Amino acid sequence: MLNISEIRKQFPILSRKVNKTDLVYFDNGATTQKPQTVIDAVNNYYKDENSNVHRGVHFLSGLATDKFEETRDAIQQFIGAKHKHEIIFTKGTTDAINLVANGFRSLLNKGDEVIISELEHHSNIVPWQMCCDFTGATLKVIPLLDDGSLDMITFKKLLSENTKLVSVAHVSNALGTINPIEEIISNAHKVGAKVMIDGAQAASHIPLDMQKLGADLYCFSAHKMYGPTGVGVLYGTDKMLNALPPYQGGGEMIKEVSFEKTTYACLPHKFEAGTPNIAGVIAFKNAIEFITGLGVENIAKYEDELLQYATAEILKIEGVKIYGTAKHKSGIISFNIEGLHPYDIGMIVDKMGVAIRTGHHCTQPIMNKFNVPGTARISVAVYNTKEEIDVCINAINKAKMMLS
Amino acid sequence: MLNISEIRKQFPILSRKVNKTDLVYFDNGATTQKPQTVIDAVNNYYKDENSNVHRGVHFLSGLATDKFEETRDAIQQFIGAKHKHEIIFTKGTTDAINLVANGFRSLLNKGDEVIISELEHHSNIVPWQMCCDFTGATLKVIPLLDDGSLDMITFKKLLSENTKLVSVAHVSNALGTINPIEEIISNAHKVGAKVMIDGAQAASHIPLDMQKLGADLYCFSAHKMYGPTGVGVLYGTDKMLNALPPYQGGGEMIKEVSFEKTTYACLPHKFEAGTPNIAGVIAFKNAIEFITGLGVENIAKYEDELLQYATAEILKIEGVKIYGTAKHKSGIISFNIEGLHPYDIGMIVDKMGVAIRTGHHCTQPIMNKFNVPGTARISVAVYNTKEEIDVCINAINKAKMMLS
Amino acid sequence: METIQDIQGEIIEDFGMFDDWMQKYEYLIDLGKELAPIDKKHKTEDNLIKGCQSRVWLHAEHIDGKIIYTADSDAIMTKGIIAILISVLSGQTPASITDAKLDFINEIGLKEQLSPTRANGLVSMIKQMKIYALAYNN
Amino acid sequence: METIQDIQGEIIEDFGMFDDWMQKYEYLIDLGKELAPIDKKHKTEDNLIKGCQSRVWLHAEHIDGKIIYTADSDAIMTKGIIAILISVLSGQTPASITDAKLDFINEIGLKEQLSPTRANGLVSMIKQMKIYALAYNN
Ligand SMILES: Cc1ncc(COP(=O)(O)O)c(C=O)c1O
Ligand SMILES: Cc1ncc(COP(=O)(O)O)c(C=O)c1O
Repeated sequence: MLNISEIRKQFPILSRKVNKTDLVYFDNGATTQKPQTVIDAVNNYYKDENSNVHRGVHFLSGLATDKFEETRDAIQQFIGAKHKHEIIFTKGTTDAINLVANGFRSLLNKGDEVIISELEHHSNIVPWQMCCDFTGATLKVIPLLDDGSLDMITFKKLLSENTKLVSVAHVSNALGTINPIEEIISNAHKVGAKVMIDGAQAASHIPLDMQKLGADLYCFSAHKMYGPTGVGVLYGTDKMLNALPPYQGGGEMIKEVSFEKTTYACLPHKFEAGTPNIAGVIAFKNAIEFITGLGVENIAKYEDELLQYATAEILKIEGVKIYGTAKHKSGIISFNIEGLHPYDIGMIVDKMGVAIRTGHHCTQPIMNKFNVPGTARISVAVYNTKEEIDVCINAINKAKMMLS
Repeated sequence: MLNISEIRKQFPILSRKVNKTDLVYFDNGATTQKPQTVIDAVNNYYKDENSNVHRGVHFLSGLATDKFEETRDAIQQFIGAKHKHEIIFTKGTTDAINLVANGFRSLLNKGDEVIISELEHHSNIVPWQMCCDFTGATLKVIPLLDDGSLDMITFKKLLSENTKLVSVAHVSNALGTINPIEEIISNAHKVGAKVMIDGAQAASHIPLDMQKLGADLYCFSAHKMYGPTGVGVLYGTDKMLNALPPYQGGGEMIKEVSFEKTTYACLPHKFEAGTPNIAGVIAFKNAIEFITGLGVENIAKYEDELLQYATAEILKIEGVKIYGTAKHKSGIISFNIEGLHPYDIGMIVDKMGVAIRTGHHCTQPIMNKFNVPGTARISVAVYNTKEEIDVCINAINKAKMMLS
Repeated sequence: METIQDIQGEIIEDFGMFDDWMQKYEYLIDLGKELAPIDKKHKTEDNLIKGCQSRVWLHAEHIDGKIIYTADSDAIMTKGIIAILISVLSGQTPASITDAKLDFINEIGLKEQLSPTRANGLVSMIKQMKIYALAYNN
Repeated sequence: METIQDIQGEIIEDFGMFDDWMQKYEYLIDLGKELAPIDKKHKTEDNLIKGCQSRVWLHAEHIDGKIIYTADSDAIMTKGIIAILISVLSGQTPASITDAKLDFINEIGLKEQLSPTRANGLVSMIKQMKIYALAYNN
């Protein structure tokens, strides 16, 4: 059992006031808050350790490099990767997907097919549109069923020997759907396709084991898992990453540079050109430790309790409709109230200290599917409580009263 | 006159010990240390303001967005850009150059020429090699003269109507040479070529005014100018940036997404896909304020004093050779001592608390030109002192004694 | 016709009576509900100003040397703010509109809503209102 | 022939006598200077192990069931560390080399130099020494 009030104490922002009332933060799908250990790690880095990494022979450079690489080790362990060099640091999930989609420009040809789904975040749509535009490959889309789950029957029909890559979210940021990625991976592998999983909404909510899962590529963002902004991870199997050409050119990613011929460094450096977000990467380790300290299974279980409770409470609101009612869901609830615009709801509950997200959540195809301009979205993290859900529901009811 | 001892007090790391002696940090070309205001800004952000930017309607999201955009305003002012939307946030200089070099893939054709120089950092070489490989354009190289300055006569001969882009460093990170970029820009513009300037080693050392300078593109990294890691800026004229296609696909950079057709957002969002390094961007403003508070002219003048003093002292060492003796130099000194390997020197002075960089400084073509495996490099920042230079020279002399 | 400055003064006075955000928001909601509807034929793609969340339609006509604005939004709070902006600018001359300083925005505590970084389309709407005025000013 | 374990013990003892980094570094420099030179014909591109800063050449021969290493580097400190590694591993059997735990590295305070993140090529060198041993072990 998690001690939530102890956990809350580790997050300084949770005791701040917003509009003179206590902050109730339910915008965790956009970004989570940070525990003191993560904040301290950034602080200590700049106060005591700051130096550029790799290549330097002086003390601080060695220190920063060691700590930077310790985070790589921590991530390897956290996601059960086979090799340390399978962990690539990026700016975030978007950067990671673009790195891969750019690499697939040299692996795809006209006639090849890439499969994504209707519930993807724009970050897992646009790069593939650009890649297919470029290569002449065709983009196929797994449709959504009305409950917000993927139409797996159609998926299987879409698969063929032309399928070269399937890229889908582990968890939908707009609907909360947990996709059956094991099934997707095994089916895709049967036809020889590679699989990339966008784990932005999964990595601090669902236990991960890359070797068991068997995905060729998996990525996530630190800022959505209690870590700093500007850091992401691309995991790829040794084999897959070696098959991808380098993305950005620059320092650190080369073996030798001359104007005649440049040769590239090995993994992971091949994909890490330029000075990285050193402070962010180092502090990310503390976020991982925060998560593993609680146990991802425990977090998942607690968040599911919150999800069930919040769902039940929201359904009591007259005229409410929840988008995304699949059997396997993570702690995300998207909803609308008949006759009200989500923007108006968001504006009013904000005045009562409640932070929810409203809009299309960078998933316009989902909005089109459900024929709404946007939704209001509650997304939970481990520090949220049932009491906060009550405050939130009260605020929504008040907004509804004011707006009707 | 700058009060250096007051300035030093603002940098907590400068009072730390390394190997039981005071840290003497002369690796500023790799990354500078950070003043307390920058450290505090990151801290406060995570403690009190953290939220994802843009699109959110709740209080924290608005706060974070406003502060994020305030940095854009500050940079616009700092570099004298005409429009705010000409400031694009990137991960760093390397990211910025890759963004541009990727964009030029759609602007260049076989027969076109790109000119760089022999003194470029790998980050301003490799992306252009990749771009030219892709487009069939030809990469031309401005040679170095023996003093480490550009051969401007040859440069002018390289220019022709085939020249589509010239990309050169403002200041060489390995030699300290300040390139005559005004002359380069005006000559390049005469043949209709665009000009990109890699300002990584210039932005906190030389006053900048984009409108006067007339460069089409200019970029730099926050971490080399007293700011956080993982943040860079690409400046481009409105016209130039509009001519470049988007780089990464994702959230925020789109206007509308459907599977049939995706339309892109306006500047600057077109180039800012994904959640940015929000903490870093916000704290970057404090770094800019630190610099403008002192005055870039004053910094330049003081750093030049340090350069002159250090140069004179280094030249007293028997068997020393300085690489880069151009008339216009910034505070960077690369040197070797006859018969000694720079790595050995770096290792030993480190034990005396002195941090210098050794190696090829990601400029292998320069090393080839001077036929050395690497050099030892001292690079100064505004918090360095003549006393520190004395300590450094003593340490080098001691290393020399031990190694000879 | 009152001047833009006069109307702004009245609005500031109106808002001065509210004790808290709730009264202010309720007033905005009422204004939004009462906003004269835009003619259906002007609710076109061309007249659409896209913010990220609420959509705003703006139409302008030039009648007897004055500019008449009509507008709509799918969000009621946005509509409320539009109603205020229309009450200030609609019926004024092109010249006075282009010159107008809308300093009441700060004073009634709507600054946040009208910050250029907010994603509600209102800043673009003010810009568009002035562009229409400028066009008719020539 | 002494065992790897014995030699490591002696090295730890040697280093135990030093009071400060200077003595230790001077010793390393001396070892570097005294390192038996590698045969010129083995200083090839193939035998080059590239660290980022100092280059290391490593050659291995299999003689009478033992492996004889010779090596060189352009940096003298690196050469000193190489000399120690060679004194431990050269002349041993392939099996004992592949099994060797080089725990003396921690104890003599060279851990930093031999951290996998350091850019001096030494970690790759140890790896390469073991790979040779493994090859001859079959
Ligand atoms: C001249 C120059 N260009 C580019 C870079 C690359 O900058 P970053 O590593 O911040 O991307 C550097 C940094 O070493 C530099 O000195
Ligand atoms: C499912 C999903 N994919 C991708 C992203 C993009 O992540 P980032 O903005 O950190 O690059 C997000 C974040 O909103 C997301 O929820």
